Amino acid sequence: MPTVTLTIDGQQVTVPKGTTVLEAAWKAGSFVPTFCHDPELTKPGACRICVVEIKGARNLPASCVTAAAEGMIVETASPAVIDARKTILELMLDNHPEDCLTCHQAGDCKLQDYAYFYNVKPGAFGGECKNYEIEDDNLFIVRNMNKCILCGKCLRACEEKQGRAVIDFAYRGFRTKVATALDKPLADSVCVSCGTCVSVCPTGALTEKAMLGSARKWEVQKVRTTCPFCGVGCNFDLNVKGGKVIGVTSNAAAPANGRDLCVKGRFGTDYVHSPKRLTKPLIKKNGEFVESTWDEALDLVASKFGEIKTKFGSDSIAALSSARCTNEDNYVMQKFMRAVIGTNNVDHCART
Amino acid sequence: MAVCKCTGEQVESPQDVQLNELLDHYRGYAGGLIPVLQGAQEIYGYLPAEVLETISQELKLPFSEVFGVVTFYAQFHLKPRGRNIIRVCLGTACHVLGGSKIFQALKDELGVENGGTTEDLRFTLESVACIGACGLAPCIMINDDTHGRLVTSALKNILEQYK
Amino acid sequence: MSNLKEMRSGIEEQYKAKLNRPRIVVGLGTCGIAAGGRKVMKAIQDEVANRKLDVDVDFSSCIGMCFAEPVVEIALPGTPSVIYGGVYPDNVNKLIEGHLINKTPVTEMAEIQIAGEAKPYDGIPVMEKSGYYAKQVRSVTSRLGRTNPESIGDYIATGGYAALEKALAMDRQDIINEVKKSGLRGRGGGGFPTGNKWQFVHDAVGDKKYIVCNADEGDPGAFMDRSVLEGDPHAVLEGMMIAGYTIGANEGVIYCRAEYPLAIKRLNLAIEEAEKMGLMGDNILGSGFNFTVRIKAGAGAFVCGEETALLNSIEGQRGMPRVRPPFPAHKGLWQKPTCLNNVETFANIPFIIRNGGEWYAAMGTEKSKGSKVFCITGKINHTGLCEVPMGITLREIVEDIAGGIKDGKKFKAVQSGGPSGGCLPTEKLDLPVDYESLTAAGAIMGSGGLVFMDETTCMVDVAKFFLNFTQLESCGKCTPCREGTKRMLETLIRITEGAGVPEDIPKLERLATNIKASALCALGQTAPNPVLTTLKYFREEYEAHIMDRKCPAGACAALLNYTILADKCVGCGVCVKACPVQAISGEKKTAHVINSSTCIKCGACVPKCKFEAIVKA
Amino acid sequence: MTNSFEDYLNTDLFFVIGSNPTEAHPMAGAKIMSSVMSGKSKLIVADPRRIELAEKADIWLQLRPGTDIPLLNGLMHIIIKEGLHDQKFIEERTEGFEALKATVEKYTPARVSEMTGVPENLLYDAARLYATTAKAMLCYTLGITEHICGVDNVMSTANIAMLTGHLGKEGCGVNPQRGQNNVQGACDMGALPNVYSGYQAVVNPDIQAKFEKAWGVKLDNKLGLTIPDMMDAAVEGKLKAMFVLGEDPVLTDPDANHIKKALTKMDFVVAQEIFMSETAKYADVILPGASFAEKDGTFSSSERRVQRVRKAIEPIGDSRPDWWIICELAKRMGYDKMNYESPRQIWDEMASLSPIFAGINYDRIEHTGLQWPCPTVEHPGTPVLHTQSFSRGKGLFKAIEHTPPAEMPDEEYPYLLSTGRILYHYNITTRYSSALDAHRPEEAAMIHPADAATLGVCTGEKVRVTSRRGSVVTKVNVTDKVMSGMIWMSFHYKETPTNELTVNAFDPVSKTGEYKVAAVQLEKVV
Repeated sequence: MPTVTLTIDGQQVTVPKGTTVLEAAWKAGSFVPTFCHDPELTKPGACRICVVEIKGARNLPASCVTAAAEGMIVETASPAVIDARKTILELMLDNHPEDCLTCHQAGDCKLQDYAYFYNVKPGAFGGECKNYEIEDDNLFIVRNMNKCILCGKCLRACEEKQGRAVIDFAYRGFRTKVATALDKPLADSVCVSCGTCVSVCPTGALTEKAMLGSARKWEVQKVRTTCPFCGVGCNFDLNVKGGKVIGVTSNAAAPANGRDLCVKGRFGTDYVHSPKRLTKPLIKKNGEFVESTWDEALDLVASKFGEIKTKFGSDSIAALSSARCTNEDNYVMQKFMRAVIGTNNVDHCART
Repeated sequence: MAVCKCTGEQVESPQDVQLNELLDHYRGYAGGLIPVLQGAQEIYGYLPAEVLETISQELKLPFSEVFGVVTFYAQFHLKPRGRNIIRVCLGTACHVLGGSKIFQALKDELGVENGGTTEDLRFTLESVACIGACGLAPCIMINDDTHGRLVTSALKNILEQYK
Repeated sequence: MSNLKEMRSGIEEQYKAKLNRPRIVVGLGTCGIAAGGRKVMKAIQDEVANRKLDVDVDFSSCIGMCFAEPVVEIALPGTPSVIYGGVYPDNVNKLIEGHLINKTPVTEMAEIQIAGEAKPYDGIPVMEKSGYYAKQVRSVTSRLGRTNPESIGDYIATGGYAALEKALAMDRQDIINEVKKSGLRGRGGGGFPTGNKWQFVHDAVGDKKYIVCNADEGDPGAFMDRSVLEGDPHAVLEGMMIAGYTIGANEGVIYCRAEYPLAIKRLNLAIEEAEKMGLMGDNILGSGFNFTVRIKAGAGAFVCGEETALLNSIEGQRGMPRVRPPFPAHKGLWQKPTCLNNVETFANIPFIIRNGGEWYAAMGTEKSKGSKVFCITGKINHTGLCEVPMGITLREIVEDIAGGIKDGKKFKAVQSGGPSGGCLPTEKLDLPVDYESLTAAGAIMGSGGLVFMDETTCMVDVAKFFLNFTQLESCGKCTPCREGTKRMLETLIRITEGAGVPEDIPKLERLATNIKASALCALGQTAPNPVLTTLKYFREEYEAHIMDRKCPAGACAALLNYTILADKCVGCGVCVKACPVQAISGEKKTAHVINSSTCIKCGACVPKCKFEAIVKA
Repeated sequence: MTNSFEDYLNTDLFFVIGSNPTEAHPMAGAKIMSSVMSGKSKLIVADPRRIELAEKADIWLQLRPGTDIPLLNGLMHIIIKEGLHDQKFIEERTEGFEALKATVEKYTPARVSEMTGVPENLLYDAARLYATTAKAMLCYTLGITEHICGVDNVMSTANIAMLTGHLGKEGCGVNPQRGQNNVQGACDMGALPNVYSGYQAVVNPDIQAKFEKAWGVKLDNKLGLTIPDMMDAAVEGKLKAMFVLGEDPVLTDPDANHIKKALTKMDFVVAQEIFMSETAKYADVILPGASFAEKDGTFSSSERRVQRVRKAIEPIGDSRPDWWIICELAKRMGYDKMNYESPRQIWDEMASLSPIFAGINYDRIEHTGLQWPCPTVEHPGTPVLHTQSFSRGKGLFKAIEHTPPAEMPDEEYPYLLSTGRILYHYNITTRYSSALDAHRPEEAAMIHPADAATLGVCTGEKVRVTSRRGSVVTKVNVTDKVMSGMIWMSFHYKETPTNELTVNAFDPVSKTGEYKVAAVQLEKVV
């Protein structure tokens, strides 16, 4: 593969041809912030936070959309670059609510992180600030467009990953807004609540409704697992706090789905904590289920199976194994039927 | 579950026929959205939501994208425009002399908000920063006529002049 | 090929015959029509019919003298054509009576005469020596106001489509070389060498290529392209076809702003006529080359003048600029190599091909060759369209062509290049008008709008006007432009309203610098120019607004104070009635006073006072 | 699936038949949607309903339910007639072509159009597009399998893919998306009456010997009963006891009343469940299992990818992981070779006995999982099947004739009922998710406006749906997404137990129920 060699912050770095300056800078270990850039989505070069200084260039190009070229000399933290980035952050903060204290995204917010890193404070210019109503009238996603910095990742993900384009930029200039058709709430749009937009949002503009107020970002323990709905085999992270599953977040390393999920995977795992869960063995006595101990229940089943096997033969017993249980559960079930009961009467609803 | 589709046959208006002809011309034509929107606006006088939805379906473009394009360009209107455009001056002079009262009275009289158009398409009501007739404050412009030194009781007679 | 030659001789005969008849030609460009040209035309036709005169009534487009509209030309065979200004239905009779019946030009209404070989009339300036035209050249504008733009015959008879004919017989690279030799640079404002651009598109690999003509002229105060489209539409088409042949495209798109209905109408007509004559469509002039042009009407977005936003708009999307590179020459319309030039650039091509690159390069300066069309507006005596050789000084334009500042006031500044340009002060009047000089001074050539300002213009207010424009027209894609222009505008509004603070100036400068450095497209990168140049050349005006709460030009209402001069006031009380907020008080027949805290500075009282007793300061 | 989900990004054409992935397999659907939207791929959809993909499709073949074989035969007829078949692939990789040719010869476009209701021109368009696109992927789901001719339907999809050489290549293949999260795994693990784990036949003496040795017991070598056979045997009194693990046949199996009868008839029923399912209500003992979040293990997805399930929280209440419960029973029944300490141990034993899984272990699948077959620990897994040869060597064309559904609408039961899943629900558990259930709390059967007008119902009003087997009441959603004469219902709601209506008829080979076609009457309920 052809390569190019360039100098980034005084350090030579060789990258494959076609690599962006941003990727090369990261490879060289330089810090370059990004908002609108996403490795899996098209590159609009819009937020401009990743500008760098390139010797000979008229302006400060956005590194995410500039191809690394042979002999290029790049500064990622020159005074001009830092000042431009600070200005961009100041402009963003001046059109953004100052409620980091209670914002769900705090601790996992790029705007917050960069403002901290560059020591930028709100109020540099003041002036008009957007003032949209917070949209929380659907069951899955809360949209606070006042926190939106218009990076457009949500709408690109919606179109490029989910193939839906439920949202797009609407209006223009300072009034630009990410909106559904006719600027209706998500609930009145063709949105199917997959939440992919939430997974790519760099600020608190889009949040999972169920998780709001449940935990600070740093309190959450993430456990990667495989989705229990349908046969695609999506992976995601169960978010756990205090021994409770509080929700699901994407895990970019998931092989079949990346960060994309559907409404069930992202918002449906709360069934685990349903109050209707069965929590005790039950034995039907006189037509009513009565709670029992494990020993009592297991012994009863073991003896009943034993009796029937003795009386009517192994083939008088059958098992329905489960297409929803793990491989290990299924293996032990068929082994149990074959080795313990002594029959091949084991099946599952393989056909639905 | 939105509208029940089981009652009543939709009657196709002459405008819908025209829209269909327009769409026939541009179906499968790359980049046809803006000319279609321009044509549709000529047909309907503005771009009704249902028309936008039809256009999005027929051109196989996401509805959100169609809406994004419509709201980007100044030429397109999502609401019908009246035959007469009333511009209420809310400049400093008019403001001090009760321009907002006049504005409110007009809103009440016409039953529309700022930027709104009456159902009979007779009037569109808009506010403007200043029409430069401060000496006549509070004042409004209807089409090219300026009406000054207004009191709310006079509005009805003035509106009468415009059909 | 023989086809056009045969056609041409017939067409030329007809044209000659037309010139050999008495005729009255009405200027019907948009400006002429707005000034009442159509009514004048009707009046002339009526008059001609009533008197049963043997005279042709024709129309043309804008000759450039907007200040004189409506303009009418009267020509009798063998005598000079006289161009009259300020012709209205009520003085049509006088012209016909004088010039047509009595064969005596109406000197007091005449602006110029075009003598040709005839003996000039006395008392009327000959065009080439007139104040307005003496320093002009008429190349790309040569047909404007002189031929009927809706007649392909007029076009062909005046050398039209000869360049296409010539080009179709040329090697493609030779055409590019000729354009390179001419030194022609993009007339839309960017100033990129046209020949180089054509070379890129020619060399780019693509199964399909496109020609796109940018006719989305949106700068306030600029109407060069409109004038060319309305006055010489075939020249633009011919230029596009030559470009298409050269780079290997068969399809052209003209993106024209919807606010130019007349231009669109005349273009459509031109396309229709050209197709009818086999000058467009399949197998043009038997060469095997095919080319079609379609017109795409804009939908009201200034940013679509930016080339990549324009391409998105043609594709039916929001007109938001794309990141460059890739440049349109490599990935343009539908991601195919695209040759995108503006109207004036394409219109220059037929002249260059016909006369040769060297002919064109003989005009202008070393780096900026040829001529440029400007729209001169503002507080000058002669507003209008002019074509000048590159390198002319601003002073020559304002003093000679524009006839100086109106009402004998003093020149203060000229804004070049529209919202993307800058304001240049008196010290810069001797600057030669070329790409490099203007850029070095902080302005830009832009598309060619020059707005002249006098001493009553407030430069902070001018900056605010332009920022308001760019802010409203920002597409909203990139942060610096979307958010930054808004904050600049808010700051400027504060300053003009008397609420500025000293830190506003360094803040504005820093913001402007960073927007310029980091915005995505040219619109954003140049949006701060009006602020930066006014800060550079008129900083004291900003300071006066902020420190002294004064507008030196007397333009910012909030900073004005109206006072009644006691010695002039007779106490008539008229002003009291004029005041909408009862800020004026005083006993009858004694000097009145204005309560400055109540006064809203609307100025309603000033014209009412017959004694000039009310002054603002 | 012969190919992988990742491979969806490589194809130039999706031919989706009998599958509604944007609802039933949303992430597979999303890949198709985004590929089509970006212009990368074209799309052919064959479905009686105007499903979301049909609206995005280049060609939508609105076939009548149960006419998949005529449709596919018709397409093959055109492909062969126009010489668009892949002669080289047929010669090198397949056998039985002549028989196929002879059969599809009879399925002329005119006849197929008559049988399926698909206009002839669309048949031509679809046949040509599928045959001439180099990377063309066929996807199907339960719309193909849930018919009495399900196996024949599946064979037909294989026929058309082999005919055009669209197998064993990147961006091609025949790709059934599996209905449930671990239906692939349950099969893989031998939860079937005919095979041990890794599809090793119980009738094969060598295999039997291997497992007898490993498990230390004598094993039976005759085939066991499939679910429909079990239910029949139970009703007949031959089957006395049943152990039901995490399944709800009363709600999800066809002809629910028959299932209920079977469960009632048996002496002893054990249900191991996390919720009180409709089936559990019939149990004598209920053992509370742990949910997926409370246990370790693995799932195998449709693309044969074995992936980790990880314990995130402790089992709720006194519930226990299912494997633990079953092993505990084994112990109490005197079997001592199921004393596992962890699922990892179970996997390792299974892998050691199953060649196609031999190379997969927990360490290897820590990050991305592995796709079987994976015979050794060095093997990278198998994203695309049949690249060199088919399981049986040469691919066998099977000439197939049309089999009409078991029950078709008639004068008495004039409407056709078809069933499936909706986006917001998955079999049963989602009803216990507060947001999902609040979003779609009840059945909304789809009926066509013309039928709605006949019945006098509007969206949100109710109808009684009655078949020869049962009767339920449901709200309706009036929409032209279904064809006239058809009603479409999901099976997620115990309040509207759709499967009381479905037909008790099965594919003779796979024993899959015909969920997709039943005859019903409709009447408005006030």
